[in-house]
Amino acid sequence: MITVKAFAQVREVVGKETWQVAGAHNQTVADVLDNLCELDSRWRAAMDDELLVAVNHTMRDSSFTVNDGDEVAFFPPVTGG
Amino acid sequence: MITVKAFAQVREVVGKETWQVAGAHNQTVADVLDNLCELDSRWRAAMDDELLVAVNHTMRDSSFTVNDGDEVAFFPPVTGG
Amino acid sequence: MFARVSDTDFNQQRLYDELVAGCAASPGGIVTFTGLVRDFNDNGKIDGLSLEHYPPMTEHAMRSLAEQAISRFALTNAGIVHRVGHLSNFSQIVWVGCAASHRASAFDAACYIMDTLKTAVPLWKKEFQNGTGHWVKAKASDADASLAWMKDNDR
Amino acid sequence: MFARVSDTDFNQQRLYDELVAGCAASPGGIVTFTGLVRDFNDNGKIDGLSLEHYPPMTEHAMRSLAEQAISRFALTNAGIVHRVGHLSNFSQIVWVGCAASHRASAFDAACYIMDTLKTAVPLWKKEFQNGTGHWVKAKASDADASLAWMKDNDR
Repeated sequence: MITVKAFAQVREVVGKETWQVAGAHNQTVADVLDNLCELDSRWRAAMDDELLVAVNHTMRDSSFTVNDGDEVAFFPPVTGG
Repeated sequence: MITVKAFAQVREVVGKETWQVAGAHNQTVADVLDNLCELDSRWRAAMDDELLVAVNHTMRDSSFTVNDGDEVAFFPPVTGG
Repeated sequence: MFARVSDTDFNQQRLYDELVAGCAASPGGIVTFTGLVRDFNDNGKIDGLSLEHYPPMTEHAMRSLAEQAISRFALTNAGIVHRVGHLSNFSQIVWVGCAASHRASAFDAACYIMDTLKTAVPLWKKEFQNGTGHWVKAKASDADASLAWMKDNDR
Repeated sequence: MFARVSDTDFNQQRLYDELVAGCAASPGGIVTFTGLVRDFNDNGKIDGLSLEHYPPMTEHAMRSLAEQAISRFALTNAGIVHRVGHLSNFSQIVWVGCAASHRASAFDAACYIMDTLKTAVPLWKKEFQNGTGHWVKAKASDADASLAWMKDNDR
């Protein structure tokens, strides 16, 4: 299983913070996002705005390979400071 | 009269902080320094190093005109902060 | 080095003392930056904000940032504290402290940490206006400032 | 705005609070710089220093500098405190605080004040080494940094 996290606007659009999707061989961040869209169409709406991705707490891009057990987080550009 | 002040190395070289020299018409900072050198040769030694000048608490150069009653200060480049 | 997320306010003197106490060598200069909640935005008056974050990643990213700054600018120490949760107008949001032998390094490092934090640490502000919360949009100027440090390795 | 010469130590929190209390408008960012006595110079260990100044001119020059910084960088407030007299190793020497709507202005202004103070405010350091005092020589790099601000009116 892959644990998916959603923060800020993304969390509000998809309705909750924590999701689970099945792990698969050689899948990328983009594949995980496709799976999420099939699971719940609100993820498609979340993709209307710019999404950042972190895999296991490190920023990555959508071609990064995701392994079973990883934590993948989607969130908007950050606004701290 | 013109009040002359000396600070830091300059004060140590000329031996005391406060001096008095006669005021004269149309004299410049450079003229005041010439008068000081005639008064006490230690002022010549003080001129071996770079001197900064303030007239009435504002930095000026050696061509600045000094009037009777002004306070003229000579000191080395500053090293605060 | 310290990097902390906090749900309570911080004290300037205590953070300054902690930074000095942790210095690897006698520092010549210390620069601090404190970010505060302003009482207005482009649309008018605001009534505080709330800060959401990604708990395990936030401190991890702040710690990496402090370590990068120490190595890049030869700092004797660096510290970052960022508050989360609800913050009223005028509250302190973030504190960054950098200690160095020479003042230019301390200034550059504090500037670098703030510019990078604004694009790389998972924190999000929601401002309240007339009872409604609005997510703050990331500024293009913040992205530009952060990018400039990546290109600017000679600085 | 405040600019003071002091023969006693200062407290970070109190100066920070004074700066915030005197802000003309709600500030978004505050940058402080603190200069400290290091325990060494190019010739080895030192044992403190003493700071001489030109009493009526020092505060006058510091006040002008703070006012120039407020107007040049659109600050909401600025403060400068400089100690004089004998200072032991690790003591605080100088504190500069700048408050602004935007962080870049606060950083630039604090940097400008320090660079300019190092060439334009009548203060002189004498360092003690093996029981003998040596006047500190002005650094060419300080003169260059100060000159850069005079040329750099676009910054």
